[in-house]
Amino acid sequence: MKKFSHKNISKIGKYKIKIPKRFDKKLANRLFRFMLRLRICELYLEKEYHPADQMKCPVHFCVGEEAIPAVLNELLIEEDFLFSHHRSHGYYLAKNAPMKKLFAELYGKSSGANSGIAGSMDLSYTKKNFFAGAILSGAASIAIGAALSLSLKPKSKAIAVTGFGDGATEEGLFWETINYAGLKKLPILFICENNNYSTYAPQSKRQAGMSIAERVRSFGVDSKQVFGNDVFIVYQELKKAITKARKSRTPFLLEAFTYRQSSHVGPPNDEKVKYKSKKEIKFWKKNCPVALSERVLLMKNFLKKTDINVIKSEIKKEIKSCFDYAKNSEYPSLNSWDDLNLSHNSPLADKLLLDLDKTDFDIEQQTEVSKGF
Amino acid sequence: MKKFSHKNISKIGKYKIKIPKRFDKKLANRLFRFMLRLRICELYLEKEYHPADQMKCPVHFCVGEEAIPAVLNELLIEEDFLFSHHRSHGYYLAKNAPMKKLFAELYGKSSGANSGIAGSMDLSYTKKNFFAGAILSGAASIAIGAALSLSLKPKSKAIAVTGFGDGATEEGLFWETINYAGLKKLPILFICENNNYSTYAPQSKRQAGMSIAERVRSFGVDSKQVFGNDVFIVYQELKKAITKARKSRTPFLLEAFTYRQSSHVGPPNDEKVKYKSKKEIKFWKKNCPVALSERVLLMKNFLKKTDINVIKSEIKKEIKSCFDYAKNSEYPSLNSWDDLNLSHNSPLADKLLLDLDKTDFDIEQQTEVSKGF
Amino acid sequence: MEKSKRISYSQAINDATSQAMKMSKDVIIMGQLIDYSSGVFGTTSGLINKFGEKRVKDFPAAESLMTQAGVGAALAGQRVLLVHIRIDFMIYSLDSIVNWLSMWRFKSNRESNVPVVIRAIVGRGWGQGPQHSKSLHAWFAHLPGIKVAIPATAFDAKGLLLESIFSEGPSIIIEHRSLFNLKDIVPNRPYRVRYGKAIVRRKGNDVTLVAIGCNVIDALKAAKILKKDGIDIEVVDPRTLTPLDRETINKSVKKTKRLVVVDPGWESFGAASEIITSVTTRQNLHLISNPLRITLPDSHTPMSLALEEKYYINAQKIVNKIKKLLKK
Amino acid sequence: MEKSKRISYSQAINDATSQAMKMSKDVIIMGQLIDYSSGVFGTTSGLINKFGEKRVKDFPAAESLMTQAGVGAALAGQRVLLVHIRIDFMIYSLDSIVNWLSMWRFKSNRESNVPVVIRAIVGRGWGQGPQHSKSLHAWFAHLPGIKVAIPATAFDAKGLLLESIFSEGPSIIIEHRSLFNLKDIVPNRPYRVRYGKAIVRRKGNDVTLVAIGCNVIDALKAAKILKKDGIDIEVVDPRTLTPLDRETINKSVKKTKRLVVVDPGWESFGAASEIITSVTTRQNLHLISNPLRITLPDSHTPMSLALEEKYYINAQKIVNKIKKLLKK
Ligand SMILES: Cc1ncc(C[n+]2csc(CCOP(=O)(O)OP(=O)(O)O)c2C)c(N)n1
Ligand SMILES: Cc1ncc(C[n+]2csc(CCOP(=O)(O)OP(=O)(O)O)c2C)c(N)n1
Ligand SMILES: [Mg+2]
Ligand SMILES: [Mg+2]
Repeated sequence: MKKFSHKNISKIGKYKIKIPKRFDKKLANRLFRFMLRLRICELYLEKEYHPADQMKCPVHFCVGEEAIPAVLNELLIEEDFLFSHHRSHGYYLAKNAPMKKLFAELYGKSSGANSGIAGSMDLSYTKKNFFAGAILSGAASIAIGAALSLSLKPKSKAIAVTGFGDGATEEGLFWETINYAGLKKLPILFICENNNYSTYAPQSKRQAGMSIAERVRSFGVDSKQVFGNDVFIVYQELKKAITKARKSRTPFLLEAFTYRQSSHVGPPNDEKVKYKSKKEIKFWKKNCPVALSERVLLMKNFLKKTDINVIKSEIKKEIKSCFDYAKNSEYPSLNSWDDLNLSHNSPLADKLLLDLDKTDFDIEQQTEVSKGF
Repeated sequence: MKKFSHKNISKIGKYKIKIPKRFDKKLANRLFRFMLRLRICELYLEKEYHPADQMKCPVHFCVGEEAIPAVLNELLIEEDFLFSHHRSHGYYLAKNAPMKKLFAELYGKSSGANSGIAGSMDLSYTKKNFFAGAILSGAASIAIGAALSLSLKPKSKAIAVTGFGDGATEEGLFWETINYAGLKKLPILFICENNNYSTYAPQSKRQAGMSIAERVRSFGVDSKQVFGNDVFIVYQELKKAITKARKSRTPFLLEAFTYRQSSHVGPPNDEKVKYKSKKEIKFWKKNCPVALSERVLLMKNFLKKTDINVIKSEIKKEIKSCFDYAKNSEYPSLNSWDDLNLSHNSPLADKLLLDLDKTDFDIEQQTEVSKGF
Repeated sequence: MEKSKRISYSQAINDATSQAMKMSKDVIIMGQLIDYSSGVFGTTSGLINKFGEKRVKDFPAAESLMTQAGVGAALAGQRVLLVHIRIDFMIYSLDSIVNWLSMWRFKSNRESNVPVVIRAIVGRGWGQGPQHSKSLHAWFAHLPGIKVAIPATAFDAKGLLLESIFSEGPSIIIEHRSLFNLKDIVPNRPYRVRYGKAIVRRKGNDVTLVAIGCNVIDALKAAKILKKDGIDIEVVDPRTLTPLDRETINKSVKKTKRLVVVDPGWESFGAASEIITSVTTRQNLHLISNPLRITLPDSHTPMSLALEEKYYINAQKIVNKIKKLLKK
Repeated sequence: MEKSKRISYSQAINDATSQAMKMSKDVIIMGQLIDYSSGVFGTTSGLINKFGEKRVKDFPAAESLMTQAGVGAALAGQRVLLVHIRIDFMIYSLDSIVNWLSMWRFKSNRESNVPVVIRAIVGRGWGQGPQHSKSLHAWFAHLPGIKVAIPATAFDAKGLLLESIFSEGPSIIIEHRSLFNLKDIVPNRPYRVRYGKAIVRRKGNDVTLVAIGCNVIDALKAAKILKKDGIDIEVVDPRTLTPLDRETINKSVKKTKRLVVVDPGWESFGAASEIITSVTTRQNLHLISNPLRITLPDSHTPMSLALEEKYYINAQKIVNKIKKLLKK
């Protein structure tokens, strides 16, 4: 199959996953572990989220979309910038930001990643160059700037990476971004997680013509489509793209076909809107990234059932401790709204600039009216 | 030559223009006459414009870009909507709006097309469904709405047409527009006059990847490139596209390669910026729409030199009368800033709606805090 | 007596929309997800079944284009209702609103008018955070060429929406999400609430309290509490900011000699300062205390509940501030 | 004594930019056509020769992306100067400014700061018309999280630009095109003019005249004319709107007991009302006449010269209004 679409993918039935030849066993297991951790993290968060309603924060969960973050976690370096859309948890963890600070953030606690000020949609972790935000295509476009800056640093191998959905590509800003990336050949990696939906609306109701990957190519940005739930294929493609971007500083877009098992945003559960077919839900559950890789890892004997159980209980322990951390933390207090919004420190200006002032001004001058433009 | 670009066009040297077989002689002459009228109009305006500086209004002249308006003048019907970018004069005349009211507008007179309020960039002529504006890609995107509305009227044959430059396609809004046109298959005709420049910057400095026409195609909108100074080819392509749009309500984009002999905006003259090569200026002057068609019409004996002289003197007479009209008109007076900006009449509401009011409100209710999104 | 029913703010909007679409075939509605059962907090549910997808148009995530499409469609004869589930997303379309929609009539010397109505919803609470909760009414009120309504009750929501749809110019209706479940007696028949007509929601002699949008209900609650302390508040709801009914406000202040404005927007350069200025430039010497504004701080919206509580205005905060003012 | 030279407002901007780029390699500049000899009214001419295209980046017509690119580049270590030849074109980037740039520090709980400076030029005269002449300073001043400067002199233009580039947060500098040829004595060395510090440009006892941006020179001219009639005007130039130096303004009014604001923006919900409110909420009872605002009407800009003359403020109009105020 060359050209993917959500229509033709659901015809696959059962996806035949393979571990590529000479694929490192430890790496494969790490990818699986990351996905499992993210999966369990999200499921537990979902469970605690509602009806307890103690995390008073709109959350876009990412159950079913674990492969991309797992691969990024392997391939990104500290100095890389990662910009995420609203569905941010996987990306946050991909950058090795601490899980407990994610939980605390959702609870609105001062120990949260952003002291409870940002929440799930606007999550960031500055120390690891991770930033998210909810306005569609915003994250992708900001990544351009980081890539631009990195391209000015001849010694840097760092790149800018951005993850977003199929819906984000409808915003005009996205195409300004792609045009610029293609024009300037920036070290930037675009990852479009095409889960077919923008909230409830399927792609076919919002976009016509060629695929996102093909559109992007017409702007001079190389691209590829993959079955995004096959973590090994995703790994291989991103490995290639990232290696190339680090070396020859070129942009690339990966369109990864995947599926969100969660509601668009929780709560409420959005099943009652009936925008997904039972058939597609079934297909995607069966072929989710965790199930697919678990199956093949067991088959290949990379892992045993018991190993998986050990991993699971480790993860659950971690998650419990994250909940404890979050719940036991304080709510933020407030020193100053002003300071929160505006920086009044200017150490560099203090160092470089003279303090001068002057009242007088020569008023015997005519203000100019410029001709034409 | 299949794929045009400004780079390969300038290699043509001398363009070989042909009048297509069975092309109506009267039509050919009318096209020529329109172009000549527009050319002379712009040249005289440019001459009067500066240094007299009596038209105190930034103007983007369109010398060299006469073919598209001439063809539109032939093919559009009253009910069609035409939306133009800042370089508006040709489009204005294409819609048979009165030349004298254009002149008066530039002079800021109350007899102007918009009573001197809009000027050249924001020109409109409501009676003929003609509207222009300066913000890039604005006109193209508004055309979508007109097309949408027309598509709701089963009996209408009218379409929406929009003319703009290569620069406008860099705005994200343009791609939202193209996506929607392709998605909804609207009766809309996009005409991109690719004159290679956005102010002083050549296309290669602003866009990479495939051509505008190809990009557009990847969004599901059919498109074609033409040598835009060959009025006969332009006519044939637009005739096809417009006929199809009227019948089967589909969008189309024509990328017409042409050249602006005028400054980007006058005054000042922008030669001193030295952004155009002498060679290209020479090429495009030699192969301008008026010169090309004049040559072939004379050759084919559609017209004689003396005919052209007669036409020229008619046009000059008209232009003189337009100047007289404009110069002799009054400046606008002002009744009310408020009324100019806000409509306070509402005949339909008066007819349909009851006047009711009510002070009381039940305040013993809790305002809701909605969960999640 | 008009037949009427007690319905919520969101139902009133749905009601008005449905009625308008029935009354005129020219009315169309566009917005993301308006054709799903959830229907933008219930305000558009059911429309797709009644009027079909030609007139109820789900839109891609292309807010900027949507407004432009509204302008173009209006030119060709439609009356267009645009829905933004968050005002924050609508910011993508500010170019369309500022550079096109708001100046369309002006540029054409009044010849071309575009009946485009924009419904912009303002989120509040439950950790919406800074990208889902801005109330930019002061911005739109500053912009020439576009009417701005900010209805506080279901009655006004219906009347102002119908009035907007069937008027000739563009308008923006700011809807505070926190009002959506509040019920009110709403007439069945189509009626209008006019722009530029404030309403005195409660009569009083000691202080004029001008309250905007979602703060109207807080103001009324505060007035009730203050009454117990013998403080008699007159609550004025401007209902529309462009045009602003300066006369009604000034008349009230002439009587009470005191002015407090409660505004669900940021303090500086906001709506409260306009209302205060519109009084002080006319009858400053008549006031017996400094005018006071109760607004949001000059800050983006924090997510955490603990900070939301500090950030937002409520009845008790209004009570405290007015008491303090009167003690001076 | 500092070495200095008499240069124009646009030269001062060019000077500041060039100096900043010399002082720190991190400084980059982006904008349409900044690398041509015309150089955005001379403010960027020559930079490309000195600093090359890696740091002087001509940008496609994609204003929205440009601002986002600014944010991203700042995150990765640049100090970014963005130039918009018209504020009207910048409106395409309001989403970037509002939803990203202005809330970046806030969202990160102060951990991430983005030194992005936006120069936004306001056209005026010669029929610029409504899409080339808006002065939206009140909008930006209303928005939390971003500093707003509106320098009236070449001295301030240089000092505020340098201060902005080397500070840690985002700022918008509104530049009125009509000031670009006005000359002033400007020190050669790099210096700063601080945000939040208004300046008393002329001392006087009868009226405090707060003047903004391009109207500062009109105000000074008016004061000179009024002096002949024995009316003694104090002219205060706030220079920055966020933060706004409320103290200096209030101190002046405390002395003169009268306040007039002249503001090159639309009247309603504009900057003038904020300045008036910032005085009346503090010392209303102290004033001896109603405060007065002299602004643009609530209207888009007409093209025709005849209407421009009615639309814009000049010294004589200020004189007439102040005389009328004092007669009352
Ligand atoms: C500018 C803007 N418009 C609308 C929204 C509301 N919104 C939030 S998420 C979403 C769906 C986005 O779909 P997609 O980009 O495919 O990401 P997914 O949710 O599928 O992961 C929408 C429409 C928004 N955040 N920003
Ligand atoms: C949003 C916006 N940005 C910048 C401008 C300034 N501007 C006016 S015309 C122009 C060049 C446009 O080039 P193109 O679209 O190719 O049209 P041409 O002038 O070549 O006919 C520019 C950049 C504008 N009008 N609008
Ligand atoms: Mg999606
Ligand atoms: Mg061009």
